[in-house]
Amino acid sequence: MINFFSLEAFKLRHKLRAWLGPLLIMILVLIAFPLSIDISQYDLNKFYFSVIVVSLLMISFLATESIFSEDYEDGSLEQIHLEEKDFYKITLAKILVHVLFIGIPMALIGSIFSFANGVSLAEAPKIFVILSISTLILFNVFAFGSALSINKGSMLGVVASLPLALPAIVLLGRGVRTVQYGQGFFEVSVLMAGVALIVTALMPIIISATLKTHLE
Amino acid sequence: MQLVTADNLGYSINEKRLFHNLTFSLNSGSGLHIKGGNGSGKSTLLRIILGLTSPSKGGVEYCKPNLQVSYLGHKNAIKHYLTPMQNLELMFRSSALQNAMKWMNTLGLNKVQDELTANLSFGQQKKLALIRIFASQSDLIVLDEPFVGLDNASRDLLNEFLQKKLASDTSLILTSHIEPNILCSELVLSGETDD
Amino acid sequence: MFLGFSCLAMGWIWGLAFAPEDAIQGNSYRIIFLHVPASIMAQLIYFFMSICALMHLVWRVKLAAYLIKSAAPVGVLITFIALFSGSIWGIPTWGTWWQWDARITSTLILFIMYLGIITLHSSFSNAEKADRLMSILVVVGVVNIPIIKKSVDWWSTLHQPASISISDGASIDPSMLYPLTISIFGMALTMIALGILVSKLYILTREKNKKWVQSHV
Amino acid sequence: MFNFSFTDFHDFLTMDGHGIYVWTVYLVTFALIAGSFLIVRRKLNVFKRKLENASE
Repeated sequence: MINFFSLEAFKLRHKLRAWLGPLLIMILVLIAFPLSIDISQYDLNKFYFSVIVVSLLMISFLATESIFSEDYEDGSLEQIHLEEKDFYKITLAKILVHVLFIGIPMALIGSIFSFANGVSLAEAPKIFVILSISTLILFNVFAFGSALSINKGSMLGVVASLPLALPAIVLLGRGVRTVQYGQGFFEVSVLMAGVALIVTALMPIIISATLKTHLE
Repeated sequence: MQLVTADNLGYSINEKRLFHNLTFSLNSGSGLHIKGGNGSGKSTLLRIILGLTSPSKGGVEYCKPNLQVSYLGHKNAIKHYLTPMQNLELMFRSSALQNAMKWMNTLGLNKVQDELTANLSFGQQKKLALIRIFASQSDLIVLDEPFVGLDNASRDLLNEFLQKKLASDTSLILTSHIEPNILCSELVLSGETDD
Repeated sequence: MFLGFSCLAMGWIWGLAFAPEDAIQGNSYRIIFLHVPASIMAQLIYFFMSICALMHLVWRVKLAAYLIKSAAPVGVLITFIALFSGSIWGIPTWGTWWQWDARITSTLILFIMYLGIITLHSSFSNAEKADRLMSILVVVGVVNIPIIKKSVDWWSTLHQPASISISDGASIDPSMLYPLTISIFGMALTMIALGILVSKLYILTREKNKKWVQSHV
Repeated sequence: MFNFSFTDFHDFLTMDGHGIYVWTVYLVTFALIAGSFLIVRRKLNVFKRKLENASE
């Protein structure tokens, strides 16, 4: 498993476009929002979180768009199937590498921006924890979406996996609200961590079945 | 000793039948050359033997429990944004890597070792993909049109390598329009299958 | 099918004409005889599709995949009716035609899921592969159904709690209850009839070059 | 149970102001359901005819 993890990290490190692109776009989105409409700082504090949440949703979709299509197109998926007979390990490795290299930085950017908009320094790490847990959930769900529509364009992936991502967003929203009102943070974050772990454990099984169907 | 046996294999896609009741068996150390026109299902048959695709009828059994297979299909399975050197690191772990490096020199790829694979010619990319076959220990080698795009020197190299492998009890299944000068039994897939 | 039509008609007429006026909402509550059956059916159809999906994935029953593919458009229709009637009903009672209430949003998500299933199936040329992928999506999507069911209690927003919840009996008085049950029954029969009709068409199109299709026609 | 709860037919139509909503919903639903039945039935017949002259 470690070997798969290092192989995936090796591949992603060399593909700057897939790694850095989403992060830059996220920064752009978070900057563009306040510029587009001139809002008073007071209002901004109140609903800036929804901008961060929506951009997180959008960017995590963008980041996982070609997570499998590259290996599918150039035939490496077939080679893996010969050795491994199952894609569970490679899928888990891919998702974790993407979360580590793209998800966590995204959460970092999100919490920095939330800090710039009225969140005190003490609460910024809380935001970071919640955002990174939710990137884990979102990456799993959207990886499933991109596995479904592996070479048929990403629109199909979104239509299929967005309904599954929305409950996660509601959970994230609930978590963010606890930070704003300052209580109940621990319970919600533990709940989210639980959901994230279950999803991370189960989703690769479904994705591996999907990939096998594609290879048929 | 029998390595792979297939009994009345049949495959149809969207109710169109590609081939049906194919029965053959392959002993270790012997070769099987699958012939047939374009679209007669050669590649699909290979994929069924490899277990990638499940046949509509019949089945394939492997007589050896965990059979080591090395396969080269139409897709080269190499990463274009990496250099040949890095591609080898992806394919092989430490011990086999030395062996693969040796093959890279014999195939004359060491000149372009640090260039991006994307800028290599089709033939060079094919040679890089073939290293996966040369440098791996496997009981069964499956090749889909291996000779396409290779220059004569590499073709002879491949033929000689395959003969050596057949001698050392590894079996081979390949499809190729270019006649390989290896002695192997033949299986012809007729294009239109009558019911 | 005629049984379905007649049942539905009876439920509606009874609900429209004879059921007494609701104390709070006046007459606009009569839409309930349409909205509740529609949303119940929307979820039941998805539940039916997930059973077919399991059958297709586990036992490779080809017919199950055909049933999913033909039940999906019926699901789209009924979910649209549920959403449409819910929003129209919202105008007199809540003042706006669209409320970000948990139950309505989840039904909207269900609507998107139905569309997703149809688009997924139609974008693959190889039919068997499309069937299997669709079944996988349906099985994974079924997790959303309990969320819809529970969404009312979790986020206790302004949506009316379920009129007939199995556990604590009906929260509306009998004179409205009978027409409601009849129209639910009627709607179910009508949708089943429509589903059978669509699947008849779809099975024929999928198996058109098989022997039994020629003899049947 | 079966007492007609409206004073007269006119009241039945207007339902003191809410009638417009109730009726639009019922009419649209009826149109959708009946419409889909007809469309599918017509497609079925067209398909059957196509099959018949195809198999002659």
